[in-house]
Amino acid sequence: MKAVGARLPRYDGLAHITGRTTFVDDWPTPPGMLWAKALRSPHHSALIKSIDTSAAAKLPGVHAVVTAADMPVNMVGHLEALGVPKDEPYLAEHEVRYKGQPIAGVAADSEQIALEALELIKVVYEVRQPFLDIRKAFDPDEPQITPDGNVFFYDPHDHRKVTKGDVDAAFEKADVIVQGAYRPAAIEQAPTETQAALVVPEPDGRLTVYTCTQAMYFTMGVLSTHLQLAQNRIKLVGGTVGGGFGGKVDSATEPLCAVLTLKTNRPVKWRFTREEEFLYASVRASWHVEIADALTSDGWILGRKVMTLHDAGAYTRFSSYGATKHSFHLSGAYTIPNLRTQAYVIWSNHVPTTAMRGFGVTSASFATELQMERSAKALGMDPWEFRLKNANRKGDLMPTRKPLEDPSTIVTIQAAAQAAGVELSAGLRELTNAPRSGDSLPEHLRDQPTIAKLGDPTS
Amino acid sequence: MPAPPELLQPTSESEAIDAFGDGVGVTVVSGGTIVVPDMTYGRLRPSRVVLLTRAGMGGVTREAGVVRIGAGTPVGALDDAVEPLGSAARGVADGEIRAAGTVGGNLCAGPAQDAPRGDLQAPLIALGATVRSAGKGGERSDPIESFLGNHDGRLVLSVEFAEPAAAGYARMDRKHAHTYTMLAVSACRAADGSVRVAASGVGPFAVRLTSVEAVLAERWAPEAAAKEALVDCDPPTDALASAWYRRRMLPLLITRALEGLA
Amino acid sequence: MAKHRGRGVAAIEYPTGMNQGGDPSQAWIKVKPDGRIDVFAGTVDLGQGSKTVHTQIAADTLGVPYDTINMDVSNTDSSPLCTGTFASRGTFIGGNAVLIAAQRARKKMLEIAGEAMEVDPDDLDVEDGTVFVKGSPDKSMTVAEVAGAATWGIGDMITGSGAYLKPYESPDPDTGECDPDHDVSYAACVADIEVDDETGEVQILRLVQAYDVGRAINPTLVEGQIQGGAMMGLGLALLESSYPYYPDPENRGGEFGSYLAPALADMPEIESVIIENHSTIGPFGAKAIGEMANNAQAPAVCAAIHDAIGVWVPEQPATPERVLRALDAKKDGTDAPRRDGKRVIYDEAISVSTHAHASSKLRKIIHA
Amino acid sequence: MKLIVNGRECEVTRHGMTSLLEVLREDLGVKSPKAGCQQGGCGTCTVLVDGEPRRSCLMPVAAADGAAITTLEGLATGDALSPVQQAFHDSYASQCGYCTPGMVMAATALIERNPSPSRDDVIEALGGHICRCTGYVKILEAVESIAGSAR
Repeated sequence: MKAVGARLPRYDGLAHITGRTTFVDDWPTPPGMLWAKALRSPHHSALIKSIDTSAAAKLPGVHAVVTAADMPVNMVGHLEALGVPKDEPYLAEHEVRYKGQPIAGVAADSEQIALEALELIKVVYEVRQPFLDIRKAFDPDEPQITPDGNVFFYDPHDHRKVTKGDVDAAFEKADVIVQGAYRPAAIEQAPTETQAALVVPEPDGRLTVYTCTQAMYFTMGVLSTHLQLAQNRIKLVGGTVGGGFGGKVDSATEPLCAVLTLKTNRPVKWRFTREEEFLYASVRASWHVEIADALTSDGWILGRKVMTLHDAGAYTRFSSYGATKHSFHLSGAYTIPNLRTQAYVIWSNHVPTTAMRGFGVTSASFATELQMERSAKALGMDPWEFRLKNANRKGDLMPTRKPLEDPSTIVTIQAAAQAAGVELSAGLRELTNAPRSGDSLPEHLRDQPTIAKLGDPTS
Repeated sequence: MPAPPELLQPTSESEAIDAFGDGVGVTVVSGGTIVVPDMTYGRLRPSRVVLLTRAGMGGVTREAGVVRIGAGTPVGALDDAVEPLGSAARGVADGEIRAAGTVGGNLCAGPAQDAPRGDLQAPLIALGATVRSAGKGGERSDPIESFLGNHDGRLVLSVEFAEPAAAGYARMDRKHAHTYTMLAVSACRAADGSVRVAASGVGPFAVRLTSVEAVLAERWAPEAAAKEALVDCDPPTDALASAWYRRRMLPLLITRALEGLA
Repeated sequence: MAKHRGRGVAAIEYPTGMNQGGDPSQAWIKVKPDGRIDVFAGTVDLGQGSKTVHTQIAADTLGVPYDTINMDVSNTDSSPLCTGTFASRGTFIGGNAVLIAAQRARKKMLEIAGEAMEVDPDDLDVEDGTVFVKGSPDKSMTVAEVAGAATWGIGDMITGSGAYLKPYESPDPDTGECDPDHDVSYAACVADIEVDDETGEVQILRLVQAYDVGRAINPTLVEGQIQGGAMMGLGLALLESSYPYYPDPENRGGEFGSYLAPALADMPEIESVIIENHSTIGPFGAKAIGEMANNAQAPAVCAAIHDAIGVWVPEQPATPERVLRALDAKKDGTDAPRRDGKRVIYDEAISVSTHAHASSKLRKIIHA
Repeated sequence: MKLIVNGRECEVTRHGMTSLLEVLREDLGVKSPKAGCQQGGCGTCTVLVDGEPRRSCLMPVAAADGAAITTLEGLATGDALSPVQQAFHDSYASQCGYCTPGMVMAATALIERNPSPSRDDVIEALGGHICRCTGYVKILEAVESIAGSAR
């Protein structure tokens, strides 16, 4: 019997259904375990003038209080390996850039004692005006998030640029230009398991890190850099996670537990509350996308210009990656030969954002598909026909000029129409993704620019 | 660390009244739906808790047109209660929460962190309920609208109201079983023909809409009356809806609730 | 007061694997003396079912039953590297690593069986836990016997390791030119909705969705991704926002009572069609499904809102307030796009042309 | 205080205002009820208290003194799954599995009370339980499959 293609039972199904699946929070409590909690900024933006942890440290039941100075390395960039500069301290040092930013950590005998200890930490802030509206990123009078401004630098541009064909000529030639603005929202990943970590010191000096990370080796790398420990001094235990959706790639809880463990030589657990998860953990980013399409009156998209603003929140994390991925999908499931897109990563005093299901592309799909709908309506054309007419075909090029081998825009639209009971005309029902010819090869698609290394896709 | 709270578990109403005393420094816990999470999150560290689980203060009686509901009655026991109370009760969270939360707790519930609470308050205002409570100076009864928000130092014992001649209820939430009610309106016509109207979700506690009632006392003009609602309240913006949206919806819900009295 | 029905469609595509590559996954396999198989990978199972899918890939590649395999992704001591479970890479990249490791373990298994049976390994095949001579299935050994022979007779070990990597590729800074993905999945979604024009409430009645996933390694798990994604997409379309008054950072929902994650009561009729247009390089033809499953609903719902009541709601989510304000604008005639020559300009009220400073270069990007 | 947890009598020495959830998880090692929100909002902590589904994160343990508590660990008899467990398994109603303990307990209580619930009954009983993975489709299928076989 073949396993592939079969509806075999879940490998972990029986464990789930009997309550035996062990998530981070479910490991037996090791003897002497302490609970961690973090002091978080009450302000969206402020300078930290001083931090006094002495009263908290004296509270009975408190075993350690740590601040930025206790982190062997406080700043680790998520994408340092790809040349993206690190910018986010694990514990805030001289300033806070978002409400909820962690400033200090406490390890205590119970969560209740840890919470009380947080109230005894005295931080003096100098509150600043926050920067919140990314549309004002280049405005002269707005607050500046960094000394270099509010905009991430993609060397050599201040935005991710994708260009293809001759956009200006396409707009010149267009019969109609349709222009719109789209604002996809920040949302919380909200897995039912909140983020949690448990770090246990082992007799041989290693640390066992029970983790809900979506990426064990990535988190191991982040942790080993923070702690300046070789990777074989750390063992991550995980792989079984109560939902992630992108929200568990930031290594939010592991470093604090590990540092508190190194301080106390005791196991330390930190489990985010739901409130922390909703309000202070990273979210899917908010975006602002403006699109202008150059259309012919018979329903072809000759060209497209896009301006995207990505609200990264207070620090970069994976934002530069996400905005690049976004840029590569701004023509959607359709072929647009002339393209100019500019995507800006803007820092703000919102919570830092991170990956979430569909990272970068969810926003592109929303903006471009609503734009498609409007363009069809502006042309007085059936939205199904407009989509199928411009749909990707074999040999068409993506915005990156990568040729498409076997795109399924047409077949998925036809299947959805059929399942939903939408009557497509015979002409539309019979369309295929065959390489363009005849009516499907209008003049503006005759010389789709190709790149030599990928060869001629239609040959 | 401070000592854990002293825990008193009265087994009768009179024991509960004694344990509560003048209420100073006392946290009353009935279903636990509000106090337990507040304690878990470190927002509340009571010094003295009176836990009413075994005080036997629940129960609904109907006698000669008067309904009396014990403070310890779970919200879930009110599914079939007199309207508009029954409709409001059925709309609270889900069955598991309704089985825990009680009438007394609901009357004392101020807003949650980021949304309104206390769904039973408005229907009880519309029903013209009185609240019997204990505390400093002994037992007393107050009209519910003056009790709401002034419950410090009072232990709710029961609420009491006359069955209305007619009732109406209209509610908006965002469909999910456990989101808080965004806005709700309760209306009742008493046996003497007088009409009372109240709204939830327009402030920290439910509000009696006397300006609406005043128009209705003149003439039966629900839409005209509904327009007066904003004289009596200033709806908030919160995570569920903006003040703009609540202001827009309030007259609509009032007209819908008043349909029950037509 | 009236309720209006509308229908909208959206078509989307989604890349498989981390954008620009550079994201390896590795796997290794050993066979116990009784023929039971241990597969070690680093792919974290978030619930999507990667343990199941990896096990299915290993079973068919090795030619052994599904239930003879242990799939271990539990720790970094025994599991090899995986870049992580994100970017729609688990089945494709993690799966390919398992596939390659299993092919190598299978080769080793057949070599050992060949030695034990005194047959050329090229003449051997393995299916359902039995190694046999092609064309003469009577000449066979069970995998357990082969593993026993390896351990106790030959003094060898049946293992295999594998890795899958598309090297990192930098886009051209001026054109974006590069080869950023492994393959592309596609989907289309039809949303049927109902709008209450008095309250602005939108209810989704039905979502019909067709997904090209390359190959459904486990069709039930694929359905699970499509259905779960549909509800997350419903949340994006109508309910969820970390900042209900964005960019204002206040009034955020800090609990499920005030953050509107879709619940059972929100569930519309959901119908899924799986199309299997095989990838030429995915494991058994598979492409990605996980992430894209929440991308098509929001635009389809917004198109349906326009179909129902003739207004556009370009800000997510389409809350009752936004729908009502759009209806108000339509009533006032202030919703019509501005026409400037052949340009039809929507959404000026929310665009940078209204909100950015006159000197901001953002104002010139698409308006030029 | 005493609890009878899955048939086993347990002594409880914690403060009476400690949540039942914390006592189950931290003191008694019963880990299937989860601390998904500790606000009463997600349903991952639901257990049966004398047969009734309750959010254990909201219940002071003193209020449960003497009660019989049933959690997911207590449903199967040996290797034999309960009908609700079997239906969830057969319908692939778990993905990550974190909501499963609460969902199964709520569904168990529903089926106990009403062996052939309507769809509205199921929505009422499980509607306050959050699942972020399945879109609820297969959970509903699971419960309705039991309801169907009862009919």
